Amino acid sequence: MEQFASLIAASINAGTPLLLAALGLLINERAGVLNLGAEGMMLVAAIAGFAVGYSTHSPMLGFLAGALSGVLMAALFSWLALVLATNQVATGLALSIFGAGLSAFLGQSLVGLGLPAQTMGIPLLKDIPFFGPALFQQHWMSYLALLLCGAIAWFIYRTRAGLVLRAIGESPESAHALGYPVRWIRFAALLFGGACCGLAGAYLSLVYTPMWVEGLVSGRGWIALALTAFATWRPLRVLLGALLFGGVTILQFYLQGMGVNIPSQVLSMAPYVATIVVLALISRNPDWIRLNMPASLGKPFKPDAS
Amino acid sequence: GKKEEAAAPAAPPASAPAPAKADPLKVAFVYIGPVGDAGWTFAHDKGRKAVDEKFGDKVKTTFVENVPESAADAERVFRQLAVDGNKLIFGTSFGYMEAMLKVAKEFPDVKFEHATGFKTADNLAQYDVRTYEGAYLAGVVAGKISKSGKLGVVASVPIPEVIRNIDAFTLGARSVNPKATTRVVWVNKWFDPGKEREAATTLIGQGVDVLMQNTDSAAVVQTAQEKGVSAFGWDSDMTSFGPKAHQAASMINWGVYYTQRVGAVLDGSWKTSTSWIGLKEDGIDLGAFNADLPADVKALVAERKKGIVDGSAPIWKGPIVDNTGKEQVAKDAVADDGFLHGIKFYVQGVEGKVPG
Amino acid sequence: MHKLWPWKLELRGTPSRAMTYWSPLIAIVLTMLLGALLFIALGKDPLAGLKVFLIDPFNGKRAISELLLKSVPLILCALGLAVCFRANIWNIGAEGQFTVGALFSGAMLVFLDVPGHAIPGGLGLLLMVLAGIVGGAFWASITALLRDRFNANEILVSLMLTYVAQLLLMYAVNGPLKDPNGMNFPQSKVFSGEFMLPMLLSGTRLHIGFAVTLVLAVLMTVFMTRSFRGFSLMVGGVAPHAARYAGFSSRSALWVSLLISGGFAGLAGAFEIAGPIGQLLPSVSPGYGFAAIIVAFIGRLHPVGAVLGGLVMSLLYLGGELAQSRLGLPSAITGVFQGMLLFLLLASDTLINYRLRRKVRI
Amino acid sequence: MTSTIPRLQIAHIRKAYPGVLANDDINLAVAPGEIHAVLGENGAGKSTLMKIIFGTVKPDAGEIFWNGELAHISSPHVARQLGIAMVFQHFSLFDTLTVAENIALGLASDVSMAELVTQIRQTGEKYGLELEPHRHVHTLSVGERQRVEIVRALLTKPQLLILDEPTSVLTPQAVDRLFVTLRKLAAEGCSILYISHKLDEIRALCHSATVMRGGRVTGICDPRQETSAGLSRMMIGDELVRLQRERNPDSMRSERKLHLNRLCLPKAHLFATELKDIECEVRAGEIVGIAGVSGNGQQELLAALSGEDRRAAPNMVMLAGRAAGQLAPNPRRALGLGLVPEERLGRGAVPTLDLASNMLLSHQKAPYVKRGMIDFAYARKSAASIIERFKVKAGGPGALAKSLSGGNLQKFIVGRELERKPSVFIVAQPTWGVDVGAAAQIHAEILALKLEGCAVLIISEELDELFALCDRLHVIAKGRLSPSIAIEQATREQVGLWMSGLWQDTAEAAHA
Ligand SMILES: Nc1ncnc2c1ncn2[C@@H]1O[C@H](COP(=O)(O)OP(=O)(O)OP(=O)(O)O)[C@@H](O)[C@H]1O
Ligand SMILES: Nc1ncnc2c1ncn2[C@@H]1O[C@H](COP(=O)(O)OP(=O)(O)OP(=O)(O)O)[C@@H](O)[C@H]1O
Ligand SMILES: [Mg+2]
Ligand SMILES: [Mg+2]
Repeated sequence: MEQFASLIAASINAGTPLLLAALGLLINERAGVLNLGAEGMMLVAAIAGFAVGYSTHSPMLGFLAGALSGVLMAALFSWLALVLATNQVATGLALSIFGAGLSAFLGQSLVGLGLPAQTMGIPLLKDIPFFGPALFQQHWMSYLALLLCGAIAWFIYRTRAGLVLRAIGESPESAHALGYPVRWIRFAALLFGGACCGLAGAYLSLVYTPMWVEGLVSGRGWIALALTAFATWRPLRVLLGALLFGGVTILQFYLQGMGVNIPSQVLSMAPYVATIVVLALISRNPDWIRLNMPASLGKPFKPDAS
Repeated sequence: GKKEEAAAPAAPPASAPAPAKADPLKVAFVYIGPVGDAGWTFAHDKGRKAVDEKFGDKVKTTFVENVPESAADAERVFRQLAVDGNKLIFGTSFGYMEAMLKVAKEFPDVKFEHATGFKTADNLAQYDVRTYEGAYLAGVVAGKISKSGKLGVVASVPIPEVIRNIDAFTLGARSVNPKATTRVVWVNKWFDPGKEREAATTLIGQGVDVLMQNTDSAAVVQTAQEKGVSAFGWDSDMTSFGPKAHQAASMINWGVYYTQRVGAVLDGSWKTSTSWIGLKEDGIDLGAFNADLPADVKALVAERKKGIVDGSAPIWKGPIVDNTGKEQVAKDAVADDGFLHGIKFYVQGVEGKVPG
Repeated sequence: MHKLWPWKLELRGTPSRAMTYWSPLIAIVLTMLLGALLFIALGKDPLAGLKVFLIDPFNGKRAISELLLKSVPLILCALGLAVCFRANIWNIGAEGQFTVGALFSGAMLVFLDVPGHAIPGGLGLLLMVLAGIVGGAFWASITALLRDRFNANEILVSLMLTYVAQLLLMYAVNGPLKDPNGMNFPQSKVFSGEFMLPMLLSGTRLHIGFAVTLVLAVLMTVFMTRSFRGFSLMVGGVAPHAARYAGFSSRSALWVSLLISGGFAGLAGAFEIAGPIGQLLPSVSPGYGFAAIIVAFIGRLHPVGAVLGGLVMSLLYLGGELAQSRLGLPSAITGVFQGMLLFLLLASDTLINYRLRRKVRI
Repeated sequence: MTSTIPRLQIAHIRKAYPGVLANDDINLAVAPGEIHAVLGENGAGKSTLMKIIFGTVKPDAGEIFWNGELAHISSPHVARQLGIAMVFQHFSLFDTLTVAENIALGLASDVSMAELVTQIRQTGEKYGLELEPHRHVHTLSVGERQRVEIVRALLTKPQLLILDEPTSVLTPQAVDRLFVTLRKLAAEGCSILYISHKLDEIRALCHSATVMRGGRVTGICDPRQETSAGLSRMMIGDELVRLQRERNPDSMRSERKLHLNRLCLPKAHLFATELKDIECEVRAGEIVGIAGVSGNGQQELLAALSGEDRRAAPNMVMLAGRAAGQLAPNPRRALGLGLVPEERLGRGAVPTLDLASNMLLSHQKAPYVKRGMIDFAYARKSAASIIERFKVKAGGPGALAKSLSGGNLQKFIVGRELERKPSVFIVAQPTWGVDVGAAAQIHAEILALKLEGCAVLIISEELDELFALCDRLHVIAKGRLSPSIAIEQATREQVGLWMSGLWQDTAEAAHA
């Protein structure tokens, strides 16, 4: 039982950065922009967050720095993908490669340094048997991510701005004809996505690890991208997916610890294989994808009257 | 930009044409990781600094960090360093062995030193540290302080060295608590704080209350601190990452070996060799004890250490039974280094199967 | 606004052909300029820095041979990727296909290279190279299959498979392919010299694979610009509806381009094993598969361009390494340069379709 | 009503695109309550002008006066605030959103959904534009979609309503209904700018007309006073050529070249139309037309004919006597098929390739391709001869497909397919967006082909064109095909009725 509680807690912990990043990407993609640079944004945010958190001893400032650096990276992407209307796939890849290099470069002198322990959990609630250790002993960022998930669900389905966002993702040409500033809205969505990926990166280096090491994000940005497809671009399903993937990440160690006789390298493949399998299952039905996927996803839009 | 600046001469540039003085011996170090990893590479770089300190102007050290093990790159780096005039080159990762072997053949007048491998040549020496001695002493402490008797190891890559360390740790623990058991989680990386942390969390969740690590980051100590269990520093003192959790650290001192070998080149006595230095040579030690560690535990560690150094209480003394019940070392026999190099089994008390 | 940025982009009537070639050069020059600024920021002499990156790698036969050697896997991977990208198949898993290619060819040699074997070296070498190609193509075929049957996004699948491939290799060298006499270290035996690629230049490590690569680049040029098959792949990439109208099967485009790309990456892996590495290690690539994406783009998705791009990228790698040992710069600078180069290339590609015009006040 | 001040007056509007002057010194005035037509051939600059008025395109020069005052219409937002509403030539709808959401997106932000739903219902009742607010747009027919656009425009309570070619997607009956609505609006004082090339429509509806040609105004008139011929002279500066249609006397007995044998095809994707029991035959030397409002299965039918969709049973598509239902495009070409798709850029031609390379889309055998290698020299020669024969305005065989104007590209594609000497020729929207001169040339080629004994199938939305060319006519509606009717017996009213899928009743009545 106790083991189970700690498994749940660890899954939530591992799922939080995925949730944060995937929510940001969801907003990007709802606006029709595919930003494959998530991994790079998270890496840069992780190092920026860690550097600030380490030198100021304030995780809060660290998160701020992470979000800000994510925004800057997203702005770079926006300039290329929105203003110059470059191929989004290539630009996103460039952002990922650049982020990996830049973060390794900036992080040279910060490798292996530690952060002071942070207080975790919600007072009172965290002492409830089972539920306390399972659910209420997380970093505040996890709860914030949860709130963010609800807020985004409300925003997308209940507000007019959310409606405009969906409309732009569906058909930027129509939205442009109706007078919506498509590229500005996409820009805002991208910056928001950058901020979320930034928070996710900072979570990794400030809370999850908490430490800086080259390549810290190790594919989580890509998994977050897969999550948005898995969730068919719906916020609550993103939450579900993030917890599931968090769980898979942790489960391999549990199985090892339990002495399950599978080579550890094979167990380590679990999150990646799970992503592939889930992607295949979700993508199988094209109608399902078409109804949910923003139709303009990945297609550059440049109003021709410039 | 932090390498040669440190060694930048304080002397004014006017004295550029140095007076007829022997050129310094150029010594190079090739690292697998970043110098700041707080673990393996960090410890080697401390050794390099010890060389600088001891020999001053007589040597000039350089290092290249983050050199991938893939021989394709390592070979070029070693050759480049030899071409650049380095006379003694240390390669500090197992994966460099073949590359160094090749390059050593091409540069017979350059001395090569390879850590943790097993092939030698006329100008290629092997060296390593008996890290298992530190692990054993840590095991003694663990056996003493564990309440549950469940110990955990966050292990990196299943090579003999690591398996040996797990075994030694367990032998140490069971020498004071015969019921102690060890659970192992492999992360398949030398340095991945995220995975190390997940592994530590898992072990703690499964009831382990003392953790040993054979990975390079301080994540395990950090996690132990948060969850209120005990852990040991590895390769270097990790107290600052978890002052309460950190019970002691198994610390490597490469400087002992490096200064000795640089000295040998300087006085012309360098010869190829295979060195495995340990407690006896000061190559390793269990230190940085927690202030709260009971005095009798510390005393016990000191006693065991003495026994290992003077040979009165060897670690690998039979009977040693593996965890399938097979006797590996007969009663009263003592395993030799050859046996230790090829060790492939878990001793009794370790749960699970050796991977591979 | 008018003062701040007096230029505006204006759509060209027809895309500029000249710019297609100029754009990579502009990107390279801009990268160097930014690089010089970076050196200044790091307190290094920018000229010395650029010299280490641009000139030192050409210093002597050995240095040049190393430059060419390092470009082999980059060019090979990029040749395959160029086909994929032209067909609009976003295979970004060349790294994984490279790894599996290396794994298969290594496994083949572990199987063949036993004491007292009766296989002639040449045949063994051929078999190992074939195994590499099959391995890479097999790994790419998983992506093709999932895209074909399940419509799964090939970007994500091929990338995830890269992680899986690396773990697979790690498993293999820790288990089945481990050298039984290797003190339990996670690596295969060192393969005997007769199964290694012959050298192209004596006294260097440059092997015959470089010549093979050049020949393949020529063949790929013919394939992509002259053959009907290559034409149909490209039409499928730029205008899928037109391809369907013409009767070019998009499924076969998917399979062909991924198999070619995987085969090339696998060949690159085999060449590394039979060339500079000589055994299987837990990690065989410092990111060639990813760098090759940049190479393919710099090379305009053209085989000849891939050769040039591969050399540029190889220069960046070697320069980064020299910058480390000669200037004391961190090795990560190579990654920064790579990213910058791709960004600047994408940005200057805009000039193919647009021209810069001075703004006029109305 | 102070009719002295026009509701909208524009002066000296100019807009240049690279290579084209889309609008050149345009002046135009619309009085309150006036229905004002803007007509002109393709590319005359009508849409550009309307976009300038609505604020989506910025003019290079010129002024706009709104109710007598100079207005700076910098965006559609400003235009809407002034009271201008627009229904675009290409719908600005969002498929996966509901009708109400689509409408909300076109309105100012302060309406609640519930309120909006009642407003949609009320407006619908008032103008006869009924809509179900909660349906998703992708489930609507084209006519219904246009209704959404119009309701969206009306809900902004416009003083000026711009309609850009609203009838090109409507059945004649729906056009009549629309006109009733528009007249009612005008009577309420709303000004209407009405764009169309359909002269009789304009004569029936509009109070005044501005004619454009090549970006300039070439005349202003009262269309009720003009004949169609007079209007068209203003438009193209020439008389319309009359086509000579001859019937092949023995075509009814000639060989059956194409036979769709109760063709059924389930939906390929969510937004597709299911084809049911399509029965149709084309004989050598005859031209058969398929009329219908777009989106009723034409695309699906074309895909099944071309071989892009191979899910049909083999004998459902009989080509030159062979069961071809599961043959790929190339084997069908080998059986004598030539096909011009509706979408030129992107399907009929690869935009980023030159014309010579585009030859290879449908010429994949020797002498174009030999032993797997392309003979580019031959392709260039062949492209050049097509350019010459069809008077394609292009920079030569090396010109990129996307650099050609729509009509010229269409001529090239038709030429390319004719070069195959097809025995079955299928063409979709042969003159869609093509100017009158080019259209006449293409029509003439099709008629010549028929005389050579080719079986021709034309899928088109233009009734005029079908009536002018075809021997027999089918109508496609909701994925079903009507029985064929000889052109001599067909009337516009009947075909219009069939377009809404109502032939079952009439056909049965005829049998009874
Ligand atoms: N965004 C644009 N960029 C370049 N040229 C354009 C653009 N939009 C329109 N044009 C050109 O301007 C001219 C006028 O186009 P416009 O769409 O206004 O014509 P139209 O009269 O509405 O024609 P149609 O009857 O085909 O709708 C055409 O030559 C067209 O190609
Ligand atoms: N979006 C665009 N960008 C650049 N040039 C364009 C664009 N649209 C049209 N043109 C150019 O404008 C010219 C007119 O194009 P358009 O297709 O409108 O011709 P058109 O007047 O309608 O002729 P046609 O009747 O043959 O279709 C062509 O030369 C074309 O290359
Ligand atoms: Mg036109
Ligand atoms: Mg128009």
